[in-house]
Amino acid sequence: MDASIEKIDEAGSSLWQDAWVKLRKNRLAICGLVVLLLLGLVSLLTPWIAPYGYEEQNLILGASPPSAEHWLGTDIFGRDMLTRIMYGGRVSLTVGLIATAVALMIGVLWGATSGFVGGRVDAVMMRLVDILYALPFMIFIVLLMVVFGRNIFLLFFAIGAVEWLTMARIVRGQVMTLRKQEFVEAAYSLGLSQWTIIRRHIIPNTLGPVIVYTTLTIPSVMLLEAFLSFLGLGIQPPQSSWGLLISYGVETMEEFPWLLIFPGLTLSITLFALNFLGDGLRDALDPRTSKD
Amino acid sequence: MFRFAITRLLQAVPVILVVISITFLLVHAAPGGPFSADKAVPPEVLKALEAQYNLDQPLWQQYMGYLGDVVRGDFGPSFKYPGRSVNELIASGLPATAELAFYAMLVALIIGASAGVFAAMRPNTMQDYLPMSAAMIGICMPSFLLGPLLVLIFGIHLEWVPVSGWGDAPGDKILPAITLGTGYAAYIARLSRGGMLEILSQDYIRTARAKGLSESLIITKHALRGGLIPVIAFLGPAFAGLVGGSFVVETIFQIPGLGRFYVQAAFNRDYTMILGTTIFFATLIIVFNLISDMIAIWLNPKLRQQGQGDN
Amino acid sequence: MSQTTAYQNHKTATQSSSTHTTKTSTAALLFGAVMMVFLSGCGTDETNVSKGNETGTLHWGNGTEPQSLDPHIATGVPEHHIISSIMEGLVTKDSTTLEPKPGVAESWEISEDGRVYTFHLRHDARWSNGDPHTAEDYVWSWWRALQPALGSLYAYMYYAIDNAQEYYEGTITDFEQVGVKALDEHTLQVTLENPTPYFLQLLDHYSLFPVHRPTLEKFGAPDERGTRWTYEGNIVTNGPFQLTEWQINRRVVVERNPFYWDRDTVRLNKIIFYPTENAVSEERMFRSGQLHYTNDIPADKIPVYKESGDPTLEIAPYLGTYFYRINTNLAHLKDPRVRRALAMTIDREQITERITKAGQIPTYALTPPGTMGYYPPSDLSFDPEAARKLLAEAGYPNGEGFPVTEILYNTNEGHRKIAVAIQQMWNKYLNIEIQLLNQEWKVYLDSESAGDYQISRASWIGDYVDPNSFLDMFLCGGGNNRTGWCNEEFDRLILDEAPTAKTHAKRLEIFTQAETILLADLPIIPIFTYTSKHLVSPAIKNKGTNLLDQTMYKEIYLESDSGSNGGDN
Amino acid sequence: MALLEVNGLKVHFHTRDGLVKAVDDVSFSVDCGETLAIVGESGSGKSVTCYSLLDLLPKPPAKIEGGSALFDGVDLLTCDSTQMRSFRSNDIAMIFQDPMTSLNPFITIGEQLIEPLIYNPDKSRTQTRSAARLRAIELLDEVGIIDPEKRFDCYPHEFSGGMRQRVMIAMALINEPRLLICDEPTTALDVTIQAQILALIKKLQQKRNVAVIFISHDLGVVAGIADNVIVMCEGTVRETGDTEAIFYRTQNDYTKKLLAAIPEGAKVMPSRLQQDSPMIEVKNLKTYFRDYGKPLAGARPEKRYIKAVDDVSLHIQRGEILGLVGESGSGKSTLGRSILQLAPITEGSVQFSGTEISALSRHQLIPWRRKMQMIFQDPYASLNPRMTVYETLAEPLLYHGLANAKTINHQVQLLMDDVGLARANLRKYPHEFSGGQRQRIAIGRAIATKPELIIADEPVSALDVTIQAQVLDLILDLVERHNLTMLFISHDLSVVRYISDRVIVMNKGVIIEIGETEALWASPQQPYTQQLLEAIPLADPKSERARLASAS
Repeated sequence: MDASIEKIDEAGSSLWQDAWVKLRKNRLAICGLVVLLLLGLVSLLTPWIAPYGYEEQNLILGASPPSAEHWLGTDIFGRDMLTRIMYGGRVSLTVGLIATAVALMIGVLWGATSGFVGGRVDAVMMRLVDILYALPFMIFIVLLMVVFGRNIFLLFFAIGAVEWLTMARIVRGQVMTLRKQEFVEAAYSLGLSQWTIIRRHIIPNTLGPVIVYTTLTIPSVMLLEAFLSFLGLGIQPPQSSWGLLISYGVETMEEFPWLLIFPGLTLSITLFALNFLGDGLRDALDPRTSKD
Repeated sequence: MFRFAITRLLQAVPVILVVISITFLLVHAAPGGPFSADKAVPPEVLKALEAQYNLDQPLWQQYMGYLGDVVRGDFGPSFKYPGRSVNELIASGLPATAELAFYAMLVALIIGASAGVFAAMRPNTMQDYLPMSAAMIGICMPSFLLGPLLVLIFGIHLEWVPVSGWGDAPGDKILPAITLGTGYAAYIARLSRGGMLEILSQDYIRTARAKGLSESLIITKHALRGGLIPVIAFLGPAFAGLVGGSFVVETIFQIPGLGRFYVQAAFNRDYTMILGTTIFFATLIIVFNLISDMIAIWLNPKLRQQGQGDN
Repeated sequence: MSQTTAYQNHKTATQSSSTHTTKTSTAALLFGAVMMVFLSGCGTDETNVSKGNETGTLHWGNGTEPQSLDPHIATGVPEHHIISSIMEGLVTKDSTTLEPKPGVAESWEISEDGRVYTFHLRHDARWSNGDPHTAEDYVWSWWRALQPALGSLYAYMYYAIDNAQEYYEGTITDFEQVGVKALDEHTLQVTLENPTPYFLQLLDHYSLFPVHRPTLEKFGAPDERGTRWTYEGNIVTNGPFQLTEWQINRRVVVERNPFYWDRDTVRLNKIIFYPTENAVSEERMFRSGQLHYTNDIPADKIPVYKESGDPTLEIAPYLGTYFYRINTNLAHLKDPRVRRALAMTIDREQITERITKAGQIPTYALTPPGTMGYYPPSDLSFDPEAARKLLAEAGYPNGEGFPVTEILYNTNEGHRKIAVAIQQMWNKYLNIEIQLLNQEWKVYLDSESAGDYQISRASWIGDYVDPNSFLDMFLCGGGNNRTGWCNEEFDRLILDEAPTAKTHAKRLEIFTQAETILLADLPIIPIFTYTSKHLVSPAIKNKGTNLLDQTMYKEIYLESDSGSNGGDN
Repeated sequence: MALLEVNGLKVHFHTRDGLVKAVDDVSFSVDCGETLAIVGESGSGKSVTCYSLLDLLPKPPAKIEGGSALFDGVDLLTCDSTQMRSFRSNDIAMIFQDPMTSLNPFITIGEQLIEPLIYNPDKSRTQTRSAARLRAIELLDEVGIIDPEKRFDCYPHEFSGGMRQRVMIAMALINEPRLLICDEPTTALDVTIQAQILALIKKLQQKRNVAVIFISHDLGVVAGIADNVIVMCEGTVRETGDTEAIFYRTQNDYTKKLLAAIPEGAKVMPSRLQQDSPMIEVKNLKTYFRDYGKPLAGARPEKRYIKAVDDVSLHIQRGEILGLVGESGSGKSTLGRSILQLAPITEGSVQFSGTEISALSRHQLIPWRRKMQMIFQDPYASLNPRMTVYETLAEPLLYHGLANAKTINHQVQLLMDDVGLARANLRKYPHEFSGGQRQRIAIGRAIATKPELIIADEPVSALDVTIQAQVLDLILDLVERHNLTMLFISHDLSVVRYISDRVIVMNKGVIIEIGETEALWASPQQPYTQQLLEAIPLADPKSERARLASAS
């Protein structure tokens, strides 16, 4: 057959492009994304663009309201709040991202194996998840912090260990439904090995819900870090995070309100942006809507 | 159903054992002992003290001794409050924490569920966006920020509600309950909205409408039961979170609860107190999880008859 | 504000769905009703304070929850407040001048050599359950306090008594040899090791208070720590008030003791002690009328009260010094010139005005000035220029080569602010790198006592108003020394010369010499002397303020300013 | 004036991707005691028309642009909500397609039955609970539910599909409606149960002189039950008339195309059956599944098994198309999967041209897997949504080494030609194709490895009649060209008759009868087969009415 191989022109629009088109239409999600990119950029460039030195004190000035030199005012040590918030942002965002990554990794692996293998193994793995769900994790985190001191990496691990449970359940649910789908059965009938089936057919189809859930985990992780810092167990000076700044601000709420308002505002805006983006992604990646 | 409860409770025993062992090891690995004090303590007195609380025995012997006591329900003496047993301290702290958790859950359920159902009735309209954006604020607002704000507004400026204490002055339970409950009200609002929308898209709702039933009857009789199952399934883990959240609220509002005891105990290396509260919290959460699972199964007639949870 | 929006939209839910009775709207109405019930209970103008003034009930913010009410075990200030309201020693003090005043002992004589004290107890002295209060009670109580198993931290208060230290440390076992005898039912004779002019003050310290023997023996062995004898309903005491209620983490209530010998002059009927751990919450409780008196004031609120000239603000000097301990065993901190340079580059005015803001007084010596007329000599001053020269002489010109030094402090807001400020000052003036390490209370204590620190935050509150309470801390190998500093001349002055000094002036002169030696070596860097800071309701009368910030509850009475009960204010 | 007069009805959907004219100027009328059938393929707007009458469409996307629907003189499209609610509960009733999801699983069927009685909008007709209960039990008996007294308090999940549809009918008729709208009530049911339900509706209609609008895509069913018929396509009415006019004197060519697409009569292709040794030999095959559910009859819940395939023996000759017919739950799919070793076999042997393949390990099976492939039912689920058509077709070729990097493009394009799809959309994704096109891709994937045996599990059941015909012809052509052997599983007897040489009838995991297609159709031996054949509705009014008369 000498039929020349026609040039395959019409490129299809993959589900990802489809989702991007849908996401662009969702105004809230987009401005959420823009805000996040802005924050990410600012915290990356902080050491270079921060107006004042991180530790630079001005005791005579003390806590001053927003002024020309200090746009967001100064704290009781006369340190510039804008700089403190920027550095705090770096810590809070890194905690958010890394702890979520830890939760993501453990959760996806655990959920995928338990969902795919099924049967007795699945029952045992899921029973374990239910048991861990029941444990008073807050207590273990408090103990971990008290026992091993408060280094950042332990914080990542502790928070990540709390959050992976729900991720595991979501991934398991997703894998269970996919396993029954006919295209997986077709792959079996081709004789593909289990691992190739997981790699080529299962994982790509679970990415949607996993991404959505990740965007929703980051805010809850950041909240958890802020919570721990309030109890004096999270980030320790000289490092600071939004949670720590807020807990200092709360103490002098009446006399120096700006010490509370600005960090509180930044944290809330970030959380809003993440949640809006998460919701936008969920609608865009929801297979039901993309199937019509 | 009964068989299901028994199997779950039996499974809880090894869990609690694991909890005890992990906490025991963690606690004894912590630097600083219960008796280190700012005033110098002569060595022989220190030895006598530790002997009295048999801290001088090898670790495993202490562990066995402790397990023996726990089985008999005795959680041992508190180091920080000499003369007080841990049982007594828990008993004094428990009512406040349980009450706080209950009221917070009540606030969360009533506000959360009604907001969620209200939003699901007319999706993607103002009636949907308003409660959901309020829910979003609830999720983004940490309790240690919300609490002081409420105190400032309602406690000090408007003088409506006392600012702290628990049970002494009337109305002093409102602010703590709202502070702790708001975060969960927001989460429940999103869950119930999702649950309701899922149910409202089912065919049997269309059948009910075709039968000429009124909108509100469709919502309450047909949709609510199925719609709220995800909320009930969420109550179990939510309680575990509430217990955690109560630490902060108890410090802000000076509530004599178990949470404050726990944080103090951790700081003061009050070993028996830490172990006692941890075990208590774990049992409380396991029982609560069991209850919420059983309700979820009981609500679904198919599962109720199978008598087996399908998890 | 989130709560308000969620609440408002909830309100709209009730209005819009009220057209038809549905489960959701009935739930909303139910919630509305519950809220109304709660709210109706509030906004009462009958606050604790106004009610208290009528009924003679004092509402007292007491800091942390008391650990124990057993005078021989308790150590904290909160415990001291409660114990001093329900128990009384042989001798009490005047609420302002702290001069000894007759307590359970009606009168006493002191032998010429100042070593033998004979106390004559009141015949009408009673325990709160009516039992007679005899001299034998004191002999037994002090025996009990010195039992090693009890682990009393204040055992050293007894060391002034002959052979007390030997008995406590186990070198002698027969209590008879200890210098305390009950001559008869109402006379107690105490023989001291050396003449101790401040011994009468020691008797007002709760570690030397008597305990009711039958009650102790009823609930367990005398040297057993965890007995229940201090519970409400069990405890028997000899003070102006007696314990009637103790709910953990909620309140401790003491009421008038009908058997107290001086019951007619006691004007308060009841005192309620609240465990107000969080200073910020405590200040809010005071402002909303739930407390007559606060245990502390948040540092940032003090300027607000100062500017508004608020009468409730009470700041008074307090017998305590805030200082930094230096680990003299470390190579780079061994040289006194380095220590002096560090001491001279702390701008103490900045710290007391900008950070602590509670009228603390910058100090350059260990003992607070004016303690029983003693004024410590000090040539220290804030002089960065001289400090840099000293540091250069010590081998670190302009801070080069000076290893990174760590300041250790226990996790607390106040300490953190001071440490951060000093770190900045040393960095700016001496160009040396300082790191901060905060450890949690128990870990900090262990690190300090094990000498596992370079520079560590510390403070000392005098147990009695006498320079010895401060200076005896730095004897060689002293339990609370922990700096590794040792000076024979200093020990000789404190242990041999001072106790045997004939007159008070001679004693002060010896203390001056000792402190000069201490300040020459500077194992510690004094920073400021404490002030006691409280919010006090104007209704509290006759409280008085003193260096030890102690309160004589039996003298206090309440009069509401509105003069509703015709007080003669 | 007829009971219901609809004219000029327009309903448009304002979706995210633009305006969809679902119903575009539709007019019809129906009178008491008369049955109007609305026929059309999926997407023709037949359901939307009826739902808009009862205002059951979701308002934000859907909008009624124009037209009127006079019911007893009152325009349904403009009446207020209380009036509409009284119409819904008293005058117009509806029966829906899928009985499994149309009943609320959380409430007993009794409770759902009496709701229209006790919550009636106009107070005059509300009844007390006890009276309503009696009325409901009476109706349950009338629709053929055995001992309705006890079953009143059971939950929907305790009923089979057919029983639930009977409950739906009882629920619709409980308030003596004057118009009954049935939206494909029997499509989800098996053919025997479908016949019973259709007979029941007919009987109830005559007894109560009710007007019925019957929506369906199955012309056979319509021929039997309808007095008048309208044919719809893409939201417009292509033809209206009484049943005989539509079937015998069709004018519109779309209707002609519809009628021609119905598979009828014997298989036209000569059988290519080769008499040599059979390709597949199955001896006493058993596949059991553990049953966790509580048995209906309340037997003691000891270790119970569902006997999906119970001691089945058969053989498949090389080159033949063997039909496998049975109702849902008869185990036909499990049998197909067991042969392909996709389902775990409990007992018995499966031989592929002599070698026992049930004992082989996954690795040893690979060469055999190349020889046997499967086509699935649901076009939407059988293709990986995240893979392009090119990748789906290339995967088997590359995996089994039938093509290498150089030749792969060419071979994939040949496959596309084989299944009649344009080469241009090789790079497209499944969600960009119609149902029929996706099934062609699935077939392409199956024949990619040049298999000898193809097992097709209900390949065309999910497709519309016209597309169904094209796919069947494609399958027949491929079997011819690639000399394939096929096991064709379906519940649709006319499709099986059209395509297969021999037919196996299965019921409850057991083979009832095997035989040549035409011999079986002419004289079925087993009563079950007879019952099955008689229940098939014929797309010819006269013969269909004769059949219905003889069956009752």
